[in-house]
Amino acid sequence: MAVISYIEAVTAALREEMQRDESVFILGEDVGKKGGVFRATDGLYEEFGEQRVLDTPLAESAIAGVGIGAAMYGMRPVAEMQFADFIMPAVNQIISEAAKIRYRSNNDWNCPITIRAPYGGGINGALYHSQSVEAIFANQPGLKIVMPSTPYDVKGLLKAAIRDNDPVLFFEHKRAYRLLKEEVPDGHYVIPIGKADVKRNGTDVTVITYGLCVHFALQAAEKLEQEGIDTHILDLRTVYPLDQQAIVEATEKTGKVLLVTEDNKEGSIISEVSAIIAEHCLFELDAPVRRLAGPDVPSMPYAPTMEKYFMVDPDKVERAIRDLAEF
Amino acid sequence: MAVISYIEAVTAALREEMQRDESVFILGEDVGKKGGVFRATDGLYEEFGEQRVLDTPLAESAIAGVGIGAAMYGMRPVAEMQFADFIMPAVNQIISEAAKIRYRSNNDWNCPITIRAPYGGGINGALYHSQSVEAIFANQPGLKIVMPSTPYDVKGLLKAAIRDNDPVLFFEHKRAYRLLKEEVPDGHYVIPIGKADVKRNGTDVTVITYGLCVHFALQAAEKLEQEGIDTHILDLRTVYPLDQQAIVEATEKTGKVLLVTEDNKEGSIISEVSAIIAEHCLFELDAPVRRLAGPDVPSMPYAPTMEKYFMVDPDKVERAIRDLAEF
Amino acid sequence: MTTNRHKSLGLEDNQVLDMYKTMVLARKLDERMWLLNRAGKIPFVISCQGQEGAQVGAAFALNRNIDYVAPYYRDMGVVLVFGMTPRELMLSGFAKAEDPNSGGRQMPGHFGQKKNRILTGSSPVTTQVPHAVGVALAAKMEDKDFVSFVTLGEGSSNQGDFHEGLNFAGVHQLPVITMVENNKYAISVPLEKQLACESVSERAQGYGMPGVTVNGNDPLEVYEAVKVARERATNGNGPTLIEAITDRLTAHSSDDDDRTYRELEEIEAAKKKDTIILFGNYLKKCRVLTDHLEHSIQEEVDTIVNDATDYAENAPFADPESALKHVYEE
Amino acid sequence: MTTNRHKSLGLEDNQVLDMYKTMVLARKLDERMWLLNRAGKIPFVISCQGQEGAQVGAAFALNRNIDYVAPYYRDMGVVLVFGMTPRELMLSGFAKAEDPNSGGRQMPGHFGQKKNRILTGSSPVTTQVPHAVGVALAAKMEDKDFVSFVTLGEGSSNQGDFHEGLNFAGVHQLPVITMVENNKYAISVPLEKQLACESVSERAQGYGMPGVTVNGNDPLEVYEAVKVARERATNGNGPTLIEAITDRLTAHSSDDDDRTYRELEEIEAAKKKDTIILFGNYLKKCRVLTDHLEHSIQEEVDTIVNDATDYAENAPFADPESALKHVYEE
Ligand SMILES: Cc1ncc(C[n+]2csc(CCOP(=O)(O)OP(=O)(O)O)c2C)c(N)n1
Ligand SMILES: Cc1ncc(C[n+]2csc(CCOP(=O)(O)OP(=O)(O)O)c2C)c(N)n1
Ligand SMILES: [Mg+2]
Ligand SMILES: [Mg+2]
Repeated sequence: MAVISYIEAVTAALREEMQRDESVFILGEDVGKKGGVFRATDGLYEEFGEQRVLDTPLAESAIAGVGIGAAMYGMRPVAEMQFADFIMPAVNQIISEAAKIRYRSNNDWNCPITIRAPYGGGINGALYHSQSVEAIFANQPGLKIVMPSTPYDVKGLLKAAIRDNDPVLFFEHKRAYRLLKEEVPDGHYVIPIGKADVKRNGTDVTVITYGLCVHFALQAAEKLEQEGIDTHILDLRTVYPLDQQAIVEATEKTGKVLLVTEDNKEGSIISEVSAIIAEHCLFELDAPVRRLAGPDVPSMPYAPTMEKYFMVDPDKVERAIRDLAEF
Repeated sequence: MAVISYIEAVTAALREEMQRDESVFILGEDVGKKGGVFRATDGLYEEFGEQRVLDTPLAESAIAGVGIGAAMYGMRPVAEMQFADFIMPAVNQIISEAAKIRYRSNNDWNCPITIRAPYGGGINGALYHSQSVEAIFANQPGLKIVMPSTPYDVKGLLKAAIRDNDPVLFFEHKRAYRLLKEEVPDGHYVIPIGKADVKRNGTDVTVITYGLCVHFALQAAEKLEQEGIDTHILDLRTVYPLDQQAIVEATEKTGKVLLVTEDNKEGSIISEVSAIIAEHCLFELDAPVRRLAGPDVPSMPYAPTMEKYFMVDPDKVERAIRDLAEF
Repeated sequence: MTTNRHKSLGLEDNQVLDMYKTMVLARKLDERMWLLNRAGKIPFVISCQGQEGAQVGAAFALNRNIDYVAPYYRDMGVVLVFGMTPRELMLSGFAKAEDPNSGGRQMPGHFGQKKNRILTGSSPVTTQVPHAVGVALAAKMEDKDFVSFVTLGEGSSNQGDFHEGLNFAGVHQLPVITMVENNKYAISVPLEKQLACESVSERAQGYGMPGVTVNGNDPLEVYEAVKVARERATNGNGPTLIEAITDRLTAHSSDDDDRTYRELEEIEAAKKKDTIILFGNYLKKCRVLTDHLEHSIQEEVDTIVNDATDYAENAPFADPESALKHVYEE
Repeated sequence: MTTNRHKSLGLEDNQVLDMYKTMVLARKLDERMWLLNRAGKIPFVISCQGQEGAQVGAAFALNRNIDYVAPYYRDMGVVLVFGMTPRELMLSGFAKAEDPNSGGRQMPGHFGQKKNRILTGSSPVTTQVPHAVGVALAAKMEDKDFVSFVTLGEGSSNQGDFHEGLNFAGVHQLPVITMVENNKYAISVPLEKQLACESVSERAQGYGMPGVTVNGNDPLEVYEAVKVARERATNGNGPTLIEAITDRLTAHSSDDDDRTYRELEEIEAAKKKDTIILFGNYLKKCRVLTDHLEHSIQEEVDTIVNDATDYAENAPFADPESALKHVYEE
């Protein structure tokens, strides 16, 4: 057990899987010699060579599409999109191809590709280096979307994604990369994709969220504890398809639910979470299902004033939990 | 007033706007000489010439991107995606560019483009000629998404879309093209984008839906009337951004809500509708918010057995309304 | 009297006869599907008619035991050579459960069969190009001898995926052969409104690979080009772009009426250059094909097509609920 | 003694001096931004350093009163020529409300200013290419005399939008000039891992347009190429692809450390070919620039840069709530 950061957990998972399985390889922009613009693939080019850590031309549709072809053949590509914002040119390959290969071939072919991308704001990234893009894909059966919140989860879930026989989008919060550190086992372990995780047990208010917002919620919960407000926190971990049972259980735990995402509000992951609750837990609810999210503007501006205004933060979460507790 | 079909309403709106405004032009695949694969642009090439009804190379990102450039200059392009399923290569231009041009330039530039595409199933279209793709875009502030349900609405909303100074995605149900006919005024009229429309007044159960499903709901409602079940039907018309007030009013009308879409269930438009209800109408509800949608499989298979199984139809809507009424 | 061209290409008489038979089989299966469509028995057809020579000529130059193909929707000729049976093709036409391509989930022309290394295809054009490049990348990584072969129409060569895929193949010198079947139309859009260059093969230079244009109505010319390309690829010399000039003898599909945009004369002229007629004439000139043999081939093929049709028509559809299967690994 | 090349291009002494001044201004604004970044005063810089000659040479060949430009993030030289002021550029660097590009919403280098016909740009590379083609389409439809000019890096020429945009321009013979600023790197990826062709300009043939490669360190060579292209365009002869070979004298951006992938020698060598030094020498050789004049230009530019910095640093940020404005027309 060593204390490592969120991004070191990414690198560790990649290294272990590449050592374990010859068919695992990495492709993307600047992932080789440079080791990635965030250094997520740091040292892998040196360890595994340029054949398995491929610097590609600047073309996301090819990065995804070539990866998909290799995956159909039987390789296990891990494609990196340099920023989640730049996954857009690859949408056709991801939605029309990766997501549908098993279904359209009636289980004859499959596509075990993992597509990693750093997402999220709060790092002066402006409109195109801050986006949460999961909602674009979270309506496409055939895809799985994983968004880990801790170094431990990163390692276990990324290894599970790479071993998964279906395509997985793996979104890493770029602000968490160096902000979050914790003890992570050195050896092999995987965390099942599709299962949410209770990050804190509580009795007064339930917060359901994912990614960096899990930490905002944990920080808020600590403060509120002193006020005697006991918060239950469910980390979705996999945002598509959602873990309905865990959502229902977390709702029943307190009857008051706050949903949090740093994405824009309308049409986000938490919209579906709310719909699941309205469908299955109506009579367990003691208060309306509240949502805390970014405003419905295209993305986070560059200027610190406007970026802060856009971003969800621990104070905003704290206020929202308190409101619900007092409801 | 003449009785015209849903697709004739598309053509009429295009013709009238092109006659009214020199800056309106059409671009897309096969829209010119052939008049479109569904003949939505029938006769326009002859009337306005190839300069204003442009047959483009087979490249959706260019169709959108060139349109966006022309729109920034001050033209009013109406781009056709031959099938909604083939809008995927244009996602980067639509989400990264069209949606963000006004915001990112702080209101200096804007992008008055309309992008039309036939969507929806029930026509033996199989996986890639049957999809509902609105959910992919219904989380992108800066975009407006219109999905009309009747010839009258088509004409008034398409004209509004073309005159709108922001980008509008306009999805037409391809099965409705020749199936639906009604009296439509010959002259100019526009229907405001962003407002939902009550298509039927009722007191027992509220159905909130859009597109072809509005007709399934109307047919179901007629039958149920004989059983003494009185259905209230709200047609969203604009699925993004949603008309929250109309949704709240429609919910309060009956306290029992059925949401219907032919899209896959998880992460669809009706997920957001449900979230709005759970947020604002919790105490008006007498029953859980039910959702009737396509199953969470990639898309509609080709074989008639499986296609029918996938598609929402009047019987399924009728059963779902009855269940709620009896709740 | 003509020189015997196939011998000089290393093709035996029985091989060229085999090519001819396969072309006739593809044609007759396709014609039958149109009849079935017009009779209301199958909802959709998209044709290989006019492009069989290019397809069969190319496929014969590949190694059917190890190579991977990513065919596009017209490539009935390619998949027949790679082992898909007439019954299997008809099962796809009728959308029956037993269809190996998709179990009746996809329209005909959306080929895929893992055991024959036919990659599963979709409707959005050109997405298969990066896939074939990815398979070629795997060949290079695993140091294997196979190549990948991908086809598309000339209109589809204007998609970004063509550019991104071929550039990737060029940079990494991958064993992938891309063949554009240029039938001069993208549905109703004629060549001059699709491309400004003289020939699609000119684009090869921009990807650092050789590009050649061949007469797609001549299976032997296509065979030779693909054979050369395959040798290049297996010798580690990277990808090739081949453009086969062909004619589309039908409307774009059973949903299209080409009279609105195409002159009858043009179609008539194309039919005079019909690849099957020309290749038949060649084989007769070199005494490989006789009127008698031609006749018996026709009969043999008719029997095969009848059998395939009856088999497929009588096969069951998939159960409704089976639509829920195979979204993810089960 | 050198022949006076600018005269033969129809450029007066004061014009080339003007070009030189603009290059120096761009360089010094850029250098200042790095200092501000290292001092923690601005979060991000992306440089024009090394590419000013290509940018200013090209922009001078355009008509600044009617032409439209779609610059990419390094094009400070282009936008200065098209009327953006040093204060405006610094306002963008500091992300202040008054920034005309975005009101502080976008990073520096994301240019846009309607009154000067500078299209608003984003971060995803190459999307601007179809936009410029669309503006050129409008010019053709409205039968106007302006052209559109779009730039991108060589790495970005591998995106699908490059292919789709240029093909569209070629087919419809539109008045658009595309200039690739080839600085031989895409962040850390060297040319040979980006492209397999000899030069990016070879790709022009595939789009039915002329393609030329010029020395981007020589503003006059670039000026000439763009001038010729503009004449072609306004004479209705369609688009041109120009590749300007340049050097990136800095790391990719203030977030990049290029020592991990680039040899010091290489950068040193590039600095010897610095476009500003070379052009200065040329101007001195033809007696247009003197040491004295050079010195006073430096001083003049320093004053401008100081003023711009002070002005921008003291300007207010946008109000937090203003983040809600301008999603749709209000
Ligand atoms: C991305 C995408 N856009 C549009 C279509 C609709 N479509 C199907 S085939 C076709 C024309 C293809 O022309 P070409 O590539 O020349 O192939 P051909 O049919 O002529 O063999 C079009 C536009 C599609 N399938 N995919
Ligand atoms: C679609 C997209 N993918 C990735 C990036 C990240 N990125 C920014 S600049 C750059 C390299 C661009 O190289 P080049 O086109 O040669 O321009 P240069 O920076 O060398 O001038 C990359 C990969 C991006 N901005 N957009
Ligand atoms: Mg064609
Ligand atoms: Mg570069």
